Amino acid sequence: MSRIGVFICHCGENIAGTVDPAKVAETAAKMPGVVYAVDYKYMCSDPGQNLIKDAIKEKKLTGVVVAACSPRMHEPTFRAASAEAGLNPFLCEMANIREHCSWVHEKTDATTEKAIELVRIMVEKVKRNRPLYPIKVPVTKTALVLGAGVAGIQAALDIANAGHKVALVEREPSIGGHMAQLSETFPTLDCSQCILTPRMVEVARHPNITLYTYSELESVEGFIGNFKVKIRKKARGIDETLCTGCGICSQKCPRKKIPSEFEAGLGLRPAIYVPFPQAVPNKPVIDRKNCTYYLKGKCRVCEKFCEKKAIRFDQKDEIIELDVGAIVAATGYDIKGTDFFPEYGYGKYPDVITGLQFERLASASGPTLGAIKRPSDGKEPETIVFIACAGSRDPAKGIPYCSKICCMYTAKHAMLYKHKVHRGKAYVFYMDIRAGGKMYEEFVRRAIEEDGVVYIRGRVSRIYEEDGKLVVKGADTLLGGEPIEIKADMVVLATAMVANKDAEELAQKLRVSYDPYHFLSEAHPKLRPVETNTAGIFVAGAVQAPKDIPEAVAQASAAAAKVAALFSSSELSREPVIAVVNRLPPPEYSTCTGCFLCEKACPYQAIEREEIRDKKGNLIKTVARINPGLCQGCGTCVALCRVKAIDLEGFTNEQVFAEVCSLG
Amino acid sequence: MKLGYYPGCSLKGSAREFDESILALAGRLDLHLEEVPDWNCCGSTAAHNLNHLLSLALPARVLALAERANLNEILVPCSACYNRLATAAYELGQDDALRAEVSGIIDMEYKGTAKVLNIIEALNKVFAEAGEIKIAKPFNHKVACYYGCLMVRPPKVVKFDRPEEPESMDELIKKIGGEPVTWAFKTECCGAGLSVSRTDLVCKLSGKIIENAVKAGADALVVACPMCHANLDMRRPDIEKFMGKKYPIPALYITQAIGLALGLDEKELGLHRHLVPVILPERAQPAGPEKAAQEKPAAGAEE
Amino acid sequence: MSEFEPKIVAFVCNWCTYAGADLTGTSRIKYAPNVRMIRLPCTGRIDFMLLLKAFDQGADGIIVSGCHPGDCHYTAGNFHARRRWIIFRSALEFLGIDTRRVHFAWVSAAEGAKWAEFVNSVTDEIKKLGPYETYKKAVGAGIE
Amino acid sequence: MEELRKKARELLETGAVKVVIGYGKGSGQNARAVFVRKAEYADKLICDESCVQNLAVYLTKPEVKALGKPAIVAKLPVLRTILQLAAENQIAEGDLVVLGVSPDGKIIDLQNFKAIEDYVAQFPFELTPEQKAEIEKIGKMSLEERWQYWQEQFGRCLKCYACRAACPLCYCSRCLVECNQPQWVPAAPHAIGNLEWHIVRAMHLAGRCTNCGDCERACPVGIQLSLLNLKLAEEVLKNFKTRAGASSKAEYALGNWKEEDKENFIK
Repeated sequence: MSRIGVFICHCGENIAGTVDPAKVAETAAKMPGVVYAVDYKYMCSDPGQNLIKDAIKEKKLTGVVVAACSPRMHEPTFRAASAEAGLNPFLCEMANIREHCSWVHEKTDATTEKAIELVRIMVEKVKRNRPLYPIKVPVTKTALVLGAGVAGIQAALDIANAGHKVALVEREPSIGGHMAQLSETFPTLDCSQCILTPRMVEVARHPNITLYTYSELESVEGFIGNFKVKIRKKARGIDETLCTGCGICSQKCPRKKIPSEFEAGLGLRPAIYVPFPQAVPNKPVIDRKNCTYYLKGKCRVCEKFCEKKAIRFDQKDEIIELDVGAIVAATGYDIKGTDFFPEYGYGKYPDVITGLQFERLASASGPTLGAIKRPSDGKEPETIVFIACAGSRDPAKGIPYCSKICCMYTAKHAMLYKHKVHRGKAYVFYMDIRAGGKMYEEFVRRAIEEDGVVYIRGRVSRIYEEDGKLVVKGADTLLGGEPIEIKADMVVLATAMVANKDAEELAQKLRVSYDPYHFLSEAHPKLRPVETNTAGIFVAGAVQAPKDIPEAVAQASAAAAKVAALFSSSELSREPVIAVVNRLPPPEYSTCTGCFLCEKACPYQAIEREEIRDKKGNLIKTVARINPGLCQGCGTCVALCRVKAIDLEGFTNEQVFAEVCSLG
Repeated sequence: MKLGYYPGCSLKGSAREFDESILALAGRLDLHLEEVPDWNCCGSTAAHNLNHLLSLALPARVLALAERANLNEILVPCSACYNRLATAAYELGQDDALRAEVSGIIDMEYKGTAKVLNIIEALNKVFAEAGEIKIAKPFNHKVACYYGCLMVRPPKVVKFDRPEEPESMDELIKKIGGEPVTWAFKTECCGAGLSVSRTDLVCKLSGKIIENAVKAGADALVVACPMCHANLDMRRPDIEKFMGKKYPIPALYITQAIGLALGLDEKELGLHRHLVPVILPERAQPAGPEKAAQEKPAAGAEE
Repeated sequence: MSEFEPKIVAFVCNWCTYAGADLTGTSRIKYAPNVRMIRLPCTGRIDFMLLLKAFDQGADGIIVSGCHPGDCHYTAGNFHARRRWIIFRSALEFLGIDTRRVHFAWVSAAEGAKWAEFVNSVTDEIKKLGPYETYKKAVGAGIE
Repeated sequence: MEELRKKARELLETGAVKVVIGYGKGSGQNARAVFVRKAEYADKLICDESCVQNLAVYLTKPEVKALGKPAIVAKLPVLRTILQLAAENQIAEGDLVVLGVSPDGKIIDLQNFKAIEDYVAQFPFELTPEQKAEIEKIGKMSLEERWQYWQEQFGRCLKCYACRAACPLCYCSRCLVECNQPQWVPAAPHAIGNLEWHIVRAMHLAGRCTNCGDCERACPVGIQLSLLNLKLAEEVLKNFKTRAGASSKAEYALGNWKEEDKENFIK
């Protein structure tokens, strides 16, 4: 005979404000099986929890229902409390009378009535709860880090330095990501590559890190501690073991006029190339879309000149399978191109460029070796207009969020320009200046006060070309909305930071959720910022939301710490909420008929075939068996099974059935 | 093809030549235009500045009348009218309660079945139907296509062409052997709203438009809105005074340009009504079609 | 006689709709108190029998809700559910069971407002339809 | 007929099979299932239009399994059922010999599942015009009429489960209705008990039923059971483009999904 205790929380006024806890307690006390019901101001407080613990002991409770907030909030709290009092934690359930009742309904009898029924539902359920025990699963102490920008690099190094193996996967031919493209970094103006490249080298040298460049994630199976991942190592067209990175192939390649991705289209590269001089690894790739040999079937000049005979035209993509225990997604971001802006000419004006392109112009290693020259005619611009919030914070363009880094890098750009072109005029159109960060505000003031950058608060309505100048039409909303026109030689758009094109696909491969803009979602916006709602998968950097370098690095280290914690023991225990196939005494053994229609339905391939044999080893029947390591407890098989041979611990047929019946 | 026709007040007054040229084209391209019976003012611009309901009721009545007359597609040449009718159709399409209320006001049921077409949409339809169009005299001129502000905006309402840099009129010009120039002021404001109260602003705004068109090397401005035309043509003397510069460049309606290409008579098209005489410099190689051909194979059909 | 207050049973998945309903709460968006939510891990877990049981227990309306296609926490549970409901619904239809009383919706963890709207619209519709007498009669008929 | 008996004789003589499941003379005009285990009894086998029962039902019965490897006389619905049973891992290639019988009574040689698949592929699984009409008629009724119609039909149900016994796809060793913890379906033959039983059965057969019609033939009170099953078979075809009993590797329509599956009722 079950002895259920019901504990109703006031949550201060949050519940008691609209629901009558005393009435709920009083009614609950009369429910069959309930031996104790009490209400209290804050159940989650220590005295509140003690109330439960004492009751469990004194009243010899066989089940506990806490009617309070959402189980997503405090279920762990109360289950832990129950466990401390010696009650199996899975005999404790919560009735959500706050989020689903007091907060969403007016103060009426109906609301209290609903609270009572929510309690009744849970009482009926908990009567049928069974003690459950955590499932222990082994942990593969290898981490997969996706993306080798600054975030991925940081995460990989931290995990590796904690003594664990790391597989670092980068889709581009070299690691480094966007940071390698930047000129100087705000607010210190130290050279981006100077601080990044040592880290890149460290990654390459690290004994615990295996680097997979020019590679992409193919598929992910399994679960926390036991992921099986496939990685596609795209054909570089060279034998990396032989190549010395001498670069003769690139020098001799007859096709040299291909816009360089690394130079954001402002520079050119050959068909066989290393993205940039400090690339890691310093091995070229053949761009098959542009290589004469792949296009026309002849050439192979590079092959002739390669002394090491490292060129491999017939090389195929390679699929590498890895077992990993945790995954860190650090695949970064993309930016909108100038073609995204009709009012700025749909990208048809060569001298309207993006912030990233300006970084290349300003970079000492860039196409102009750091000289600010406009793309159209290579002239030094006498006037540059910088437009912040190009696309960002613009619901009409489908990008209502703030890209966060633009205010700072625009100030930096204007500053760099003024440092290089002293008599040049720099204007910045802005909405607000968001310079929250250590030394950030000071940095912006410096641009304005010391370097004389002209900040105009207003939006630019249109840019057009007239007499070889770019006419920038805007309004100064601080000076009574006076329309202004600036004849500029170059315009730099701080275009919005957006998720990668395939971010959604990645999210679906990883089975993590993502927001409307395809940035991956963290498990909790405040309390679990680097975890995803899929156990064992973490996020770092701009893949989760726009971020600047320090934030990305911080998050990467945080993710690394989470991974290290996960790897700290060779076994982790999982919630025992999984499906089971019943077993009965002979001659039935199980009601499972072995139709295995559930097999294909399982998203986790967790359903196996078990042969039941007699002592002589003759096959009696083949029945389904659930691999407790693989099962995630979705219960799809349970609903599918015609004979109800499968059941889901924690949500058994009996429990759910009783819940529904309690409503009668 | 049959279309409903809502000329609006301008086409019966200051922009008669727009009306005339449309009817002339209709005659030539077997387009049967049926005027919406007992139509009223679209409410532009005054109404929607003063009374939202009124600004919906006026166009709604026109649309309702059209529905009664079983006109499911209405040609609305004036951009201002087009914008008002489209806006009303949009807003009432979003909100059944509002639709009911407005139906009550005009005491006629407005169902929302009638579709509003601007002049470009209509011409495209006609051309598409006709398939091959006989070009008598290729409109072999460099043209600045001026769309004005109302035809393409707001995008979510009119859902027509690219709001910032439309192309549809340029395509039409190519079809008749003309050469549209790339220029920056396709959709800039001409100042129509202030035409009377602040003529100086009109001069400034329209002046820039003309200036930019000329700089882009256009022989003519082609427009699709009576307001724009009034400012670019009628106000030319003031503009020239303001800019301190003479601009001989004529401003035609797209319908007139097409009319000329189809070989219609200038009088029929009402060219004589313009204040800026429509004198178009003959160009060396009558390369209309070929030129067009290179740009758009489809236009090759013109020979 | 006071206004008819329908009994509505909602079967929701834990990851999207239950969380979405939590968000409705944290955002303090009000909705009709007629709905009783039964939390399951995934729409894939929702046995069609449960819906019948809900009617047996005198439900006047039923809600089934989970993650949007492609967003299932278990990758595909909701896709399985979708097929199940397509067939189950036509079965009910064919047998003369009132499918205007069975409502389905994808409600994500971010759609707190949608949940409130949905519950209200369902409650209103069921109120219009009145109590599910035909079924209740049939249930009654069982007990001698 | 002779051809069939000859084949059966051979199979039993050579010991290729231990039993031939076929049709024999029953009471009156009816044929009944016979289980021929000795060659000399092979001429008890008959094969004419009176032979309608879906013999595949016996393939999964323990008693029959106990007899040893069977040969089975199989007309079209039986062949489909065999494939469906194979798809559900109830029988495997080589477990049985199939004596296919063509509509004109010829014995067709069907060595393996593949051969059966190719053969049945020539006969599209289609509803008869009558069945189509019936379903349409019910579809056209008002909600209330439809409810009344089925209440009247199910009202007659005695819960004798003859439909289940006759159905070759109801091979579960313990049917859901015997499940009492919880008691999903009320045991008593009252309105709801009957309604739920028939919904459960229809749902369990959706995407599996091969339209042999034995449930309806078996029903002692003449409930139009197959209408419901066929209706759902049509829905499965319409929505998921699959028919049961087409292949030994067929995927179960309700155990599968496609991203592009369409519905118009989920908000």
